[in-house]
Amino acid sequence: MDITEIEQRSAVDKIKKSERLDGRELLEFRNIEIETGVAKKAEGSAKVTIGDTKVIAGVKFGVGHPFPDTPDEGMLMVNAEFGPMASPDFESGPPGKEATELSRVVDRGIRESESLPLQDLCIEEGEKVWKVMVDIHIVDHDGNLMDASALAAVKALMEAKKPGLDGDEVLRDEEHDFDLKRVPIACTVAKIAENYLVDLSLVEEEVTDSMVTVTWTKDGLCSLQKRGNGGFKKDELIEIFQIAKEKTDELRKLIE
Amino acid sequence: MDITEIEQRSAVDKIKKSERLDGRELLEFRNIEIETGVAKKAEGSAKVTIGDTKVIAGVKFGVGHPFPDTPDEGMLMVNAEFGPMASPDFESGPPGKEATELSRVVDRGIRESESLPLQDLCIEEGEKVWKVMVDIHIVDHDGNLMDASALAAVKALMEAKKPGLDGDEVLRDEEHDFDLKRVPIACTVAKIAENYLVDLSLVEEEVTDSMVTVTWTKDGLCSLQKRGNGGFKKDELIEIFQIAKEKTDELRKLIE
Amino acid sequence: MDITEIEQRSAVDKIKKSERLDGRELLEFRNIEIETGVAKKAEGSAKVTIGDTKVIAGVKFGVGHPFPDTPDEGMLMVNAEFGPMASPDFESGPPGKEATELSRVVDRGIRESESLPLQDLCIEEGEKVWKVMVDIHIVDHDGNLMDASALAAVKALMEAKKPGLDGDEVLRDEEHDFDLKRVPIACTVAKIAENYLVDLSLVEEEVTDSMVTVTWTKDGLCSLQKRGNGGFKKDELIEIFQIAKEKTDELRKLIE
Amino acid sequence: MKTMKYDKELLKDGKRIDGRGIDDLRDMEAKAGILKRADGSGYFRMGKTEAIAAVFGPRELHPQHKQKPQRGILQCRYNLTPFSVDDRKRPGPSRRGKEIGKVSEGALSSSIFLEEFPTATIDLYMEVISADAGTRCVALNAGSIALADAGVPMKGLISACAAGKIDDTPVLDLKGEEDMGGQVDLPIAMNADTGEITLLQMDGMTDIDEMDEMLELAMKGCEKVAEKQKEALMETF
Amino acid sequence: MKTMKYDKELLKDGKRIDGRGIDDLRDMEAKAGILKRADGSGYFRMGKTEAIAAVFGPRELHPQHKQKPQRGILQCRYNLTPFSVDDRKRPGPSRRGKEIGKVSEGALSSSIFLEEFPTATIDLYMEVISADAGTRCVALNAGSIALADAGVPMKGLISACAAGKIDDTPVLDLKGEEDMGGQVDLPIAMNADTGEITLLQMDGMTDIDEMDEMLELAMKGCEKVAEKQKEALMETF
Amino acid sequence: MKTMKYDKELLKDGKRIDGRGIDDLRDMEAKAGILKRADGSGYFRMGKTEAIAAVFGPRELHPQHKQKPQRGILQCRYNLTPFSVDDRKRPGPSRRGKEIGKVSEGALSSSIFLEEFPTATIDLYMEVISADAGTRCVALNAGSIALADAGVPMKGLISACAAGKIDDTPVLDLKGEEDMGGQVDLPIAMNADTGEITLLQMDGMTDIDEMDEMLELAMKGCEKVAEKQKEALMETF
Repeated sequence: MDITEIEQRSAVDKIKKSERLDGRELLEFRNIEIETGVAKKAEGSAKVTIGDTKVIAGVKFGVGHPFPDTPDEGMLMVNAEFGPMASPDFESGPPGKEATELSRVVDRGIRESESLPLQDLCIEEGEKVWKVMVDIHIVDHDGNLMDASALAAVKALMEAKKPGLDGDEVLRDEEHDFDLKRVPIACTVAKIAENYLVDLSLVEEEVTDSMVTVTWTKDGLCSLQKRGNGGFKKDELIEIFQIAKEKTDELRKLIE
Repeated sequence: MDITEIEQRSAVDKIKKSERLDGRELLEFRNIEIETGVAKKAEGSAKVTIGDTKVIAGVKFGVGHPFPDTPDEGMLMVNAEFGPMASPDFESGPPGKEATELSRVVDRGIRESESLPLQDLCIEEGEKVWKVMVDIHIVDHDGNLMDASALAAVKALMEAKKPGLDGDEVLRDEEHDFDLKRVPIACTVAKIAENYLVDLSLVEEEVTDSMVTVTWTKDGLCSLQKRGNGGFKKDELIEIFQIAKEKTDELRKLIE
Repeated sequence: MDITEIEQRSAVDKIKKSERLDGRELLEFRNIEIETGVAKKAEGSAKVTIGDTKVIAGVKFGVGHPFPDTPDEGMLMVNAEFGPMASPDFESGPPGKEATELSRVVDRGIRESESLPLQDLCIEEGEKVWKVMVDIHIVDHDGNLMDASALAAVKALMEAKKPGLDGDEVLRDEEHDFDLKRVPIACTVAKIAENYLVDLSLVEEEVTDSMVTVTWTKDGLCSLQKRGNGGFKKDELIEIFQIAKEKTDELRKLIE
Repeated sequence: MKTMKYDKELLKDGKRIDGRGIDDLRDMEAKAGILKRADGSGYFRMGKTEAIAAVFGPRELHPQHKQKPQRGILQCRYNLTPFSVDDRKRPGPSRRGKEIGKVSEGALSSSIFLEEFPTATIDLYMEVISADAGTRCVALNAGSIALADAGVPMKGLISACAAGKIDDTPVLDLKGEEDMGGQVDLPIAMNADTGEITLLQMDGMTDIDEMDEMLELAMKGCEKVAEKQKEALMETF
Repeated sequence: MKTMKYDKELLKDGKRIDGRGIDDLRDMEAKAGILKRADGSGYFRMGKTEAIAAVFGPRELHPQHKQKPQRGILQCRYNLTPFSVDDRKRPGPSRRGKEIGKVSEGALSSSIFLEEFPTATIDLYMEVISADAGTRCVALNAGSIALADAGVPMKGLISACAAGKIDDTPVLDLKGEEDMGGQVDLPIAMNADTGEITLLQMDGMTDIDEMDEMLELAMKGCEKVAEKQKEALMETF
Repeated sequence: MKTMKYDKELLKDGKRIDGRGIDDLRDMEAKAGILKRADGSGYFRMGKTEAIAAVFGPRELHPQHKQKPQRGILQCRYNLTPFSVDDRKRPGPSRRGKEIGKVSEGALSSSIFLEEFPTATIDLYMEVISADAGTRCVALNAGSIALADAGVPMKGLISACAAGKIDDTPVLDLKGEEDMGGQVDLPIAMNADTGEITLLQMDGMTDIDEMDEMLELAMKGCEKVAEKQKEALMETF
């Protein structure tokens, strides 16, 4: 199914009238479903559906050496695959620029907000720490992969239980508490035809070059990423941060 | 040299009359030559020639960490390269689907029959074990690479001597006994025009989509792999297992 | 900018008359500039400009395990990247045949002359040694990358200071002496139209298939590499070695 | 089939560790049409093993020199998601995955009227979300649903399941612990309408009579799988 | 932004560890036209961070199926040389480098009249020679000079610099130790003529008021960078 | 040439560890036409070092943009089989292999009438089965036989062998232990009919007079190799 120019024009025409093709308000998300425990071998997992976009995130624990400069901290790794299943435009192979950007933005949202209790993940200082590996698997791509992925990743982490450990052997039937300190939520705000909007569908993403992904915790703004080829004035950015604050507060209620 | 459609048709026409292009019986192998000690640096090696198909297998020993779930067992690794030398259709690069399937079928024939005395290859439980690395190098491809490779691999293992060890240093001028417990032999049986046949030449392989590689030891059937896009009824499969049993008994005499 | 056939013909016509397009003598280098300390994070670095050809070499120290057969010696690694910046003909990606040959010829010039005091780089025999990593980065390619790279690499090594070490931590603000025992210098001599010449420009390189890179130290000849598809008679080679000896003596004065 | 030592009985009084009898399948779940962007999609779960599959095509095959003038081709990708197994799997194709992709093509191609799509490709992507033995069968079952959901003209559904041997006894549909401690693993795929077996792999020591018995078991399993697949497809109409 | 513990004060009496005030940039150096083979080239240094950039094109884009009929594209490669960092960096693209390449395309594309080059590519290669914080900004500054030096028709120069927060205070242009011990890193790129911000990334905990303050600082920094870039370009005429 | 310490004399009373004199080659074996599928093939053994080679072509060169309108090209692949060395070599191209591929192209191209095959490629694949010093020379000798066996029009056979220096004495054709403990390694390839040297590499410390002496030795070696190659080619007619 190809997104035609006609669809693109209709989308822009609607937005000019502060309307959207699917009848939503400009600052309204599509229907959101969040399901947990979807990957039975993962220590935590979540499937997030936003409209027709579907993303699964799974958390696995492993054991590794700490980084030399943080000998008493566990490690976080976030990876995203844009598998060929999710879109006729995706190809098999190592992550491209899009998938790399997505995983790094999700990673920073979690890392910079200090959500993950990295010190609790130390097993033996300088020798052995837990590695928390979050894999994001895009299943169906109908726009706004970024917000869906960030939501799935943090929900999977919230659900995760830390396994036990016997020497070097990971005991996956044990479940130890593992609580996030904060809940970072991403909201991408775009500007099209002088209007701000959130949760862009695929066709809406095709017609904008100006988006900012804003990640908020309850305690503050923790990460920003302007995306696409456009630009913003400072005042526009401030307005975008404010919009994202409100929307992430709404999204937070869905997972807390 | 390209295999033309004319050749393919002649091959099928012959088989319909229970004959073959090169005058063989349907269940007859081409001439087989087995030469050992061909790779002077390998701990064991064998060159198998079946008709114009030529395959060299070499065994190297190395030292490594055991797998956590089998701390007292050595390791087996089988790898096959379809190097560009063997056929104008082969390209340089990492193993494709064909080479991967071949190496995995040969691997399983050896592994599942428990031919390799893995426990004898433990040096220090949980710490250090011998790795037995079998590399199969296709030299000339005129059909039936699978049976030729399985034969070369097992013969190379039968010839192999285990080196000595001083600390971490492998002493390759020492030769210690290393005996296989069983001798798995593969035979690929195909069905073309309602006839079963073995040891397909390249042109015969081009005209069938229905083959089963059957691996027998004296003590039983140890591995199966249906290959190609066709299918078989259960009774056909039973007949194929029986044919393979007889042919592998013949082949076994050549190498024991 | 493409090197046209006309330019190539003019170059050959000139050389036939023992002249060169840029007015140089046949055995004369273009203007050479050598700048050190150009990469502030490197333990030693040098930028070499020969005509319009520009090459940067940087030296980094790291800590690693020694090779089993040389437990009391540090390790040398030379790597070259023909980044896409230096020429419209270079592409991103792993080093091709040209870059691989260049790095290996530079490596051998340093290694075979025993210029690097590898024994001084042992930290703990059999356990821990310094790795000296020389990276050559081609910035602008106007011919004779080989001689420029060899010069930049050896100059960067001459400038390098060995860092300190505290346990496994490298102390990069400490500077310990690290002196080369010899100074290997490469000179590539080509034969075009019965004339020998050195320091070929890009267009001159396009019209010859017969070059030898000769590496001399004060104490003798340490490395040779015939390059390109042509050939030489023995007497020609002897003459080439002699020419290279004289030119490398000149080049050595620039860096010692 | 790993050669693991198993220290508990897998079979006791004809019952298996999860209470199943010798010829019982695990509980199954099947869905069709679960994705929007794909031309067809399917989901299959067998116990704790589950997979989703998506079909794209028939579409143009690149690079062109791989195109076949007389018929289309089916290309299968089988992949374990990193979180589908105990120790995180590194993304990217494994040797095992490559082989399963190939035997999946062998299992499914003969059931598709490929001659109707000269030069084209049908691409089937199978992703295992959770792996507790039988992944290739579960993936194939999802894949076959996806092909039908995409409206690809087919001679019949392909249904897959494994038989095996535990404690010297042939049984149907091994789950995780049974697979680890088992003696034989025999995954097959079958066109349940014709009884034609299109995937057959076997690891472990056995003989012809036992094979006959295990094949019988597996074929009956495939028939039950086929019913479940058809139910799922009916629901989408 | 790494979460490093820092054990020394980064700010004392309004002065930073290198003596700079809160809104001072490090010393800068800029050059244009430094390479022969490239169609345009630039150099930029900010303190101990330095980068060179080369532009090739507009030229034909391969493979053809990536060509856009209506406009050209800008492709950016950002690379750290192996010796530009403390521990040697392995050659080849890193995840971080890929992301910076992408945001660089986002930062520069809107300033180029790409519609003048349908189907073509402009390739910008940025190499960091020495990395002491602010590498993406310094690379972009060199890159923007290179584009102008290549004669690519542009709507304006893009200039980049970072603000940040150290010891709870917004400051301009973090250097290495400040970056390691800092609380917020906010690199931006801006068209200094229009005030349009075309690159914006931020890591660390902050709020909207502080963002406003840091953006102000960074925008003023970009204006100073723009002057330096223009000086360098003037010198080549 | 590795800088190994050697603790035994390599030369005693003019005799080497295997009894050879200073200018003796190891025993040689050569064959032509050993493979069916290749257009030409060859085998060469020198002591315990042996290689096989296969030629395909002239055939169309892909990708097209690498084609040269005026002449064909020769592409050489040099590969050590994993079991050809003491510690198993991981499959796939090594840096060393890439370089030897390149110098092999340099050694052989000038002996082929490449201008007869505009736009085409001749592909030469050389596989070392057993490596005991001198692998590039042995591979080239097999490769040259394969080219002739394929009927590629040539100006002459290329023959290769190495000279070296052990215990301060120039000698011909180093074997394994001599190579490890030696002071200089000088592999060359030569057109034995014209005396033109088309491959020349040297590692180790030497001077011009010694080079002269070693080149003389190696050239005589090449002449003997050439005889062996020609015998093998005669046998196939």
